[in-house]
Amino acid sequence: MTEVPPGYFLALAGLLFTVGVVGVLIRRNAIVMFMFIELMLNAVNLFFVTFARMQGNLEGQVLVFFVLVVAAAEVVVGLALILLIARRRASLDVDNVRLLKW
Amino acid sequence: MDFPFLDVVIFLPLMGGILLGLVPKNDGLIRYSALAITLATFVASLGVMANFDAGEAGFQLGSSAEWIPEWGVGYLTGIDGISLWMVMLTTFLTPLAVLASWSMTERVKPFFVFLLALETGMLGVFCSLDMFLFYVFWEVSLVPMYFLIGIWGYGNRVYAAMKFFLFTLAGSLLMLVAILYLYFAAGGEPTFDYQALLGTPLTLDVQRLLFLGFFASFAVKVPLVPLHTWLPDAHTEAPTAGSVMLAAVLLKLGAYGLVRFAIPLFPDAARELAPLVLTLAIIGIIYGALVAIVQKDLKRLVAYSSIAHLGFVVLGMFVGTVQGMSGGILQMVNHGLSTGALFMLVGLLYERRHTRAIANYGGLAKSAPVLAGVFLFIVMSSIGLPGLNGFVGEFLILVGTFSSYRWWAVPATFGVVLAAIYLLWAYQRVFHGPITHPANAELSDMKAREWLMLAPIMALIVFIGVYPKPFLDRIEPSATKVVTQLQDSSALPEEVEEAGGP
Amino acid sequence: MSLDIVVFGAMFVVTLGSALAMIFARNAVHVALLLVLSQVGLAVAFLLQGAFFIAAVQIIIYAGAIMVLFLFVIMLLGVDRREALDEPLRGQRVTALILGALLTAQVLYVAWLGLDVTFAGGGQEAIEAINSEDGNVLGVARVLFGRYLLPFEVTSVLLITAVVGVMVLARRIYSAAPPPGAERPSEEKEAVA
Amino acid sequence: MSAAPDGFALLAAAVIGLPLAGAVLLMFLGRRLGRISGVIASGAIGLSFLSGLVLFGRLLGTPGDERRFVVKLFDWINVGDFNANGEVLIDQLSVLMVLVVTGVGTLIHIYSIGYMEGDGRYARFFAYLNLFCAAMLILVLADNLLFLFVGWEGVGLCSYLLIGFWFEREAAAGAAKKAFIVNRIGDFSFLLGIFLISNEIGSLSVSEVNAGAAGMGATLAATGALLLFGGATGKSAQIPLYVWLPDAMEGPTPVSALIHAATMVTAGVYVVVRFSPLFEAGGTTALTVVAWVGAITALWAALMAAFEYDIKKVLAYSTISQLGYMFLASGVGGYSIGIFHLVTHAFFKALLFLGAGAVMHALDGETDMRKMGGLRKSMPVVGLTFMAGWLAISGIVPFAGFFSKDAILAVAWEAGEYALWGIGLGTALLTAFYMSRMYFRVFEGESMVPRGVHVHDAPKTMAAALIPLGILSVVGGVINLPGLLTLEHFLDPVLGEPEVPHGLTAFLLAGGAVLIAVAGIAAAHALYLQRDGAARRERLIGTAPWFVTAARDKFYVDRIYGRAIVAPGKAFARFCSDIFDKRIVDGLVNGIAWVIGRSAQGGRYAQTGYIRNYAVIFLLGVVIIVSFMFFRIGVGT
Repeated sequence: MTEVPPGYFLALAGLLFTVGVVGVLIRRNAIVMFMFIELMLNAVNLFFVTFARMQGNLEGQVLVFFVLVVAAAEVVVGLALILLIARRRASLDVDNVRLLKW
Repeated sequence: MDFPFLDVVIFLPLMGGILLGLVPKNDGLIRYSALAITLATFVASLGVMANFDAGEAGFQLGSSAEWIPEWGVGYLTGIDGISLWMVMLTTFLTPLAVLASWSMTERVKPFFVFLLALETGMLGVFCSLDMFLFYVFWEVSLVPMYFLIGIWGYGNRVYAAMKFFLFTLAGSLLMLVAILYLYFAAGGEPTFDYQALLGTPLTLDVQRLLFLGFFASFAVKVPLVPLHTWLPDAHTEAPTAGSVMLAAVLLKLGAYGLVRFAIPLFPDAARELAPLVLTLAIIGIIYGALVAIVQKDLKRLVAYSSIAHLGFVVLGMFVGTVQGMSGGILQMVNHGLSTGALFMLVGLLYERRHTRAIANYGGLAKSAPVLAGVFLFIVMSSIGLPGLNGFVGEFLILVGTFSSYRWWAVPATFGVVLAAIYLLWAYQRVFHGPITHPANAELSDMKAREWLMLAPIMALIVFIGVYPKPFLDRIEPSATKVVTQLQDSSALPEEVEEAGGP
Repeated sequence: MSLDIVVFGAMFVVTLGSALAMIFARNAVHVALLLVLSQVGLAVAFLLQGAFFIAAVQIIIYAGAIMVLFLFVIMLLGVDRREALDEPLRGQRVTALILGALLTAQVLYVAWLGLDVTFAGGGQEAIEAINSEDGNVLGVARVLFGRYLLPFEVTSVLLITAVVGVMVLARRIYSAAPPPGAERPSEEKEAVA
Repeated sequence: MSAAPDGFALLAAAVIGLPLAGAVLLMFLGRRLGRISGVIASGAIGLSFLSGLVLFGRLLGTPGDERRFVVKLFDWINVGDFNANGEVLIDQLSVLMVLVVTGVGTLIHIYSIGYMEGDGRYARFFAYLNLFCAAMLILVLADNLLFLFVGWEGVGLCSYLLIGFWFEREAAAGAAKKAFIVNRIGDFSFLLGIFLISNEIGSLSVSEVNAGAAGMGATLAATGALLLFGGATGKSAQIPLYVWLPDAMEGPTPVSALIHAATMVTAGVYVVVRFSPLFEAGGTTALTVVAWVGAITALWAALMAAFEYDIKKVLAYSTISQLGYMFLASGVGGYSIGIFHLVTHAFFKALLFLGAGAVMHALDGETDMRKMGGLRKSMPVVGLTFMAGWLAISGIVPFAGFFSKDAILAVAWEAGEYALWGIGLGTALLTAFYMSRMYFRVFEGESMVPRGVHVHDAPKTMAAALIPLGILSVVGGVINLPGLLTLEHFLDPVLGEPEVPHGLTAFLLAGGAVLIAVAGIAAAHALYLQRDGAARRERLIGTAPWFVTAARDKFYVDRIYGRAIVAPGKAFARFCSDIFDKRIVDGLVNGIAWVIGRSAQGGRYAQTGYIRNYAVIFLLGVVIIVSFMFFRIGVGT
């Protein structure tokens, strides 16, 4: 195992997370936004694994497993929704979907 | 007494309402069933009256059961001389309200179900001896009324229903806070039992706040000026039965609450704030009457007259004399009868002419002399003609007021003059004069069903006016009890002097 | 400078670089591929920290299954779709960047605080012990099917629900007539085509 | 007070109950009974009169000082220490009033059988009349002030119903309402008086009030007395509340005769007399006010009567004026004199009204005196009886009015109230004048009746009422003829002995009064019967045209009330209804709703619908929370 202190991994995870956030905010394509969300989830996974290493047990890794399952379910449903929206709107631009507007 | 008459009376309408929901969609059958249920309730309430011990000032005929023991919430009921008449009034008028909505054709079943639910709600308020139970019934009675106005009302019904609901709800939330404060302040075993909470020691400051909390809720319901504007709208837009129940019973919930809860629970605050309440009551008397004078809508006029009458009731309750209190309670019954009957009569006119505007009438005494006579009879009762019921109540209130708050009695008495002005002027415009509108010439006179619903009221009006003794005998012990709570026996004389001064 | 640090540095650059490149990639397919790259980098990070099972799963499920699903959808909706470059929402990009920078600063600050934190409990040694004794997979399994058995079973409910939900959603597409509320049926056909 | 002998309770109940039963019967079955209802009603009140007579006879059979019995009919209101029961007081005064009410009432009932014939609401009219009599009898018999108030308001109600009997006419309906409301204003004062008395004395029984009045203290007693008198000014149409009575002439004429001349309007006098110890306990204040209000009203109304053309309105003003006399008498201590005048007035004023009714009946409802004249020949019975009434009210010896009016002036003189005496004398002159003016215009001179009107004399039922009343107007004075029959002394146990002048003074005063009356008649003769009367009238009016205009417009009192009280009241009410309720209270409520609504509107703009906007805000929240944690938990620890 590595000698690199966990802090560096945490920094990486944080940076990945913020990249995900910024991506979601900037990009307009629904699928792409979704991918950035995946990126954020991955960043969180890295946090978990790093914490597991710091704590000295495997529970963090087990949590990653759960995140994976949830992510899989979410992706399936989310993509189905995107598909439906795209068919109705003929566009993947989330700015076109604004039924919540005033 | 073994048979729980009181609990039967409270829940019979609700049970009946639920059963009514199962009745097939046959309007006639539904009407007769509703009538039968309400009549059965009335008969059961006669059982309550027969078993009532007139000499007893405390609560009787009640029952108690646990409900939510963790919080000290119980199902506690019971009546005294005050609530007895409120219960009787409710059970007496509901069958008549059913009769008044006989010609209703639109969504008949839910209408009567709501009406029955309303009856249970109101009876529950009058009989509850547990603050929690009371609050539940208090709010429950709001909902059916809301729908009665909102669904079966006239033109502007949704606005009126919303206004009614929001005003009363806003008031009752303050009361809820006060109830909860009282609950936590009482200490000891947690309980909502009214009688256990009665002696809760509270500082004057706290009492004042809690009193105002209760008062806010009741003042909206009564209503006292300036919290009254929901009433004309609600009355005007409500269907006849709704108006009748609203005027006859629902408004009494407020006045009843004052005398049952606000005064006994916080006697010191009630005593201290009495001049304020009296002033509001008198403003109500004068204001309601004045505004009634210029109304162009017959129903609105009657609605404003309610404000004036209820002002008398509140006045009597807070002057701290037995006469005032007894008169106030009797006047609640009287107002229920006479204003209820007035709304029925306005409803009859509306059924015939489909208008409430006074200007559309005129000369009806020619085409419908009997109707005119009955109307005048009720008007006289409402004006307070001696020999009819209104006078007994009003007189007792005023004489009670005079002996403790001399100068307050003067404007209040003037309200009697104003009552004559608005009612007689309206009567003149509707029934007297030449017939200006051809539709008025063919107006039909009273029918059998209409007699059936007005004759009992008229009989009772005369009976109370001539022989109020059975009523007063039962009211007096309980009224005396409340009055002694209101009076600080040692401090009272000086205070009266002070109040009677300038 | 040990090998460790070299591997870590390479991993760091690849992961973060590909993530950053995602933001600027115009084509959705490129974004997806960059994400795969980034996830592979993450798998390396997992390996470095002794999470062998998770690293494998990361590759197989994430970079494999899920990303393939993404690509499927992208293909289905048309690969050549280009995202417009302009930003219709006023101030959106600026605000996003400022807030992103702030969040980055905060994260880095926290990370900086944690850089020299040492763990007295010897977490790393414990993980190594487990991995060398029973193997990582067995260790994870012990925890998963021991203490986390119930959540594990519950996830199956989640998955079933997701499957049923997607089936319901997907079924609509093939319903004979478009629902009366459908806004633009003509475009719908076009999109399917 | 001794225990009532057997049968008194039954008799008292019969006196009140018979007309009440008649009223209820006719109210419900009237339409089916049809024409016979008039007979039933007359029978009910006639039997009541007979019961009254029996009661009177039995009362005479008891010693003079013990003629005072209280009979309890039923329990009414008893709460705490407040008690008011349905108790009647039978003494000389109340029995006398019973006889007047039932006697005159019976005659007027009989008259109405003919007068109301053919009216669509024939039965209902008699129901109201009977009800009125019942209420009036309660009023005069009640021992309890509150029970008295039942009668007091009851007669007011019947007055309302009967004035508005021909409600199709806007004027009648308005007059009825006006009468009731103006009376209610008086009742306001009356009620306050009841409260005060009940509070101070602790009882409302006549005897206890009168006994306890002295203990109240002069100020309170005077206040109580004046409050009661305030009610009396309403019921008895005195200044300032007299305005309803002239309008009340819209009612059928028998009603005017019964209610607005003979009985109801005298209720105020009755109350003042009944509670005379209370008035006296208030020092001179209360009585002085009563006397002066009465005197001024007498003169004021007489002035208006002199310029009125409507035959019934002249009589109405005359009634107001004569009631003023009664108050004048009571105010100077001549209570029994006031009652004496009440009785004689009941005779001759009822007669005059019924006569006027007969004239109107003959002339198809015409009331304008300018369209009458010379009717004596075509209506001999009416003309003759009317003449009796005219001479009686004018105060010509030996007609009934002479005795009572002379007694009033004498008692005022004896009390040393020369100013009041002077006003009374002036009023007597005016009275003689306007009554003669009326008589001459209607029955003498040239006929102004339009052609085609078939003038006929009174039918039998009407004559049956006119003739007895005519006789009573002629000889009614004998009931108080010194030495022969003395009403005064009959009433003395109740009211005390009035101080009247004796000997030469009395003779001179009486002579003066007669002279004045003759002078009034002569003036009227000169102005209305002689050939150049019209020219003289012109000249007379020319001297003070503004005064005539004012008098013909009722001295603008109705207008002033309208402008000063009714209009501002209505304006204020409109303000309350339209401005305060709708704008201020509802405005406040709606305003709160509006503010909430508006801020919600503002908030709506934040909802762009763009997911990414929400996400930015989400991120902002995250940044803030993290910053907050740095700040809160502390950094670097």
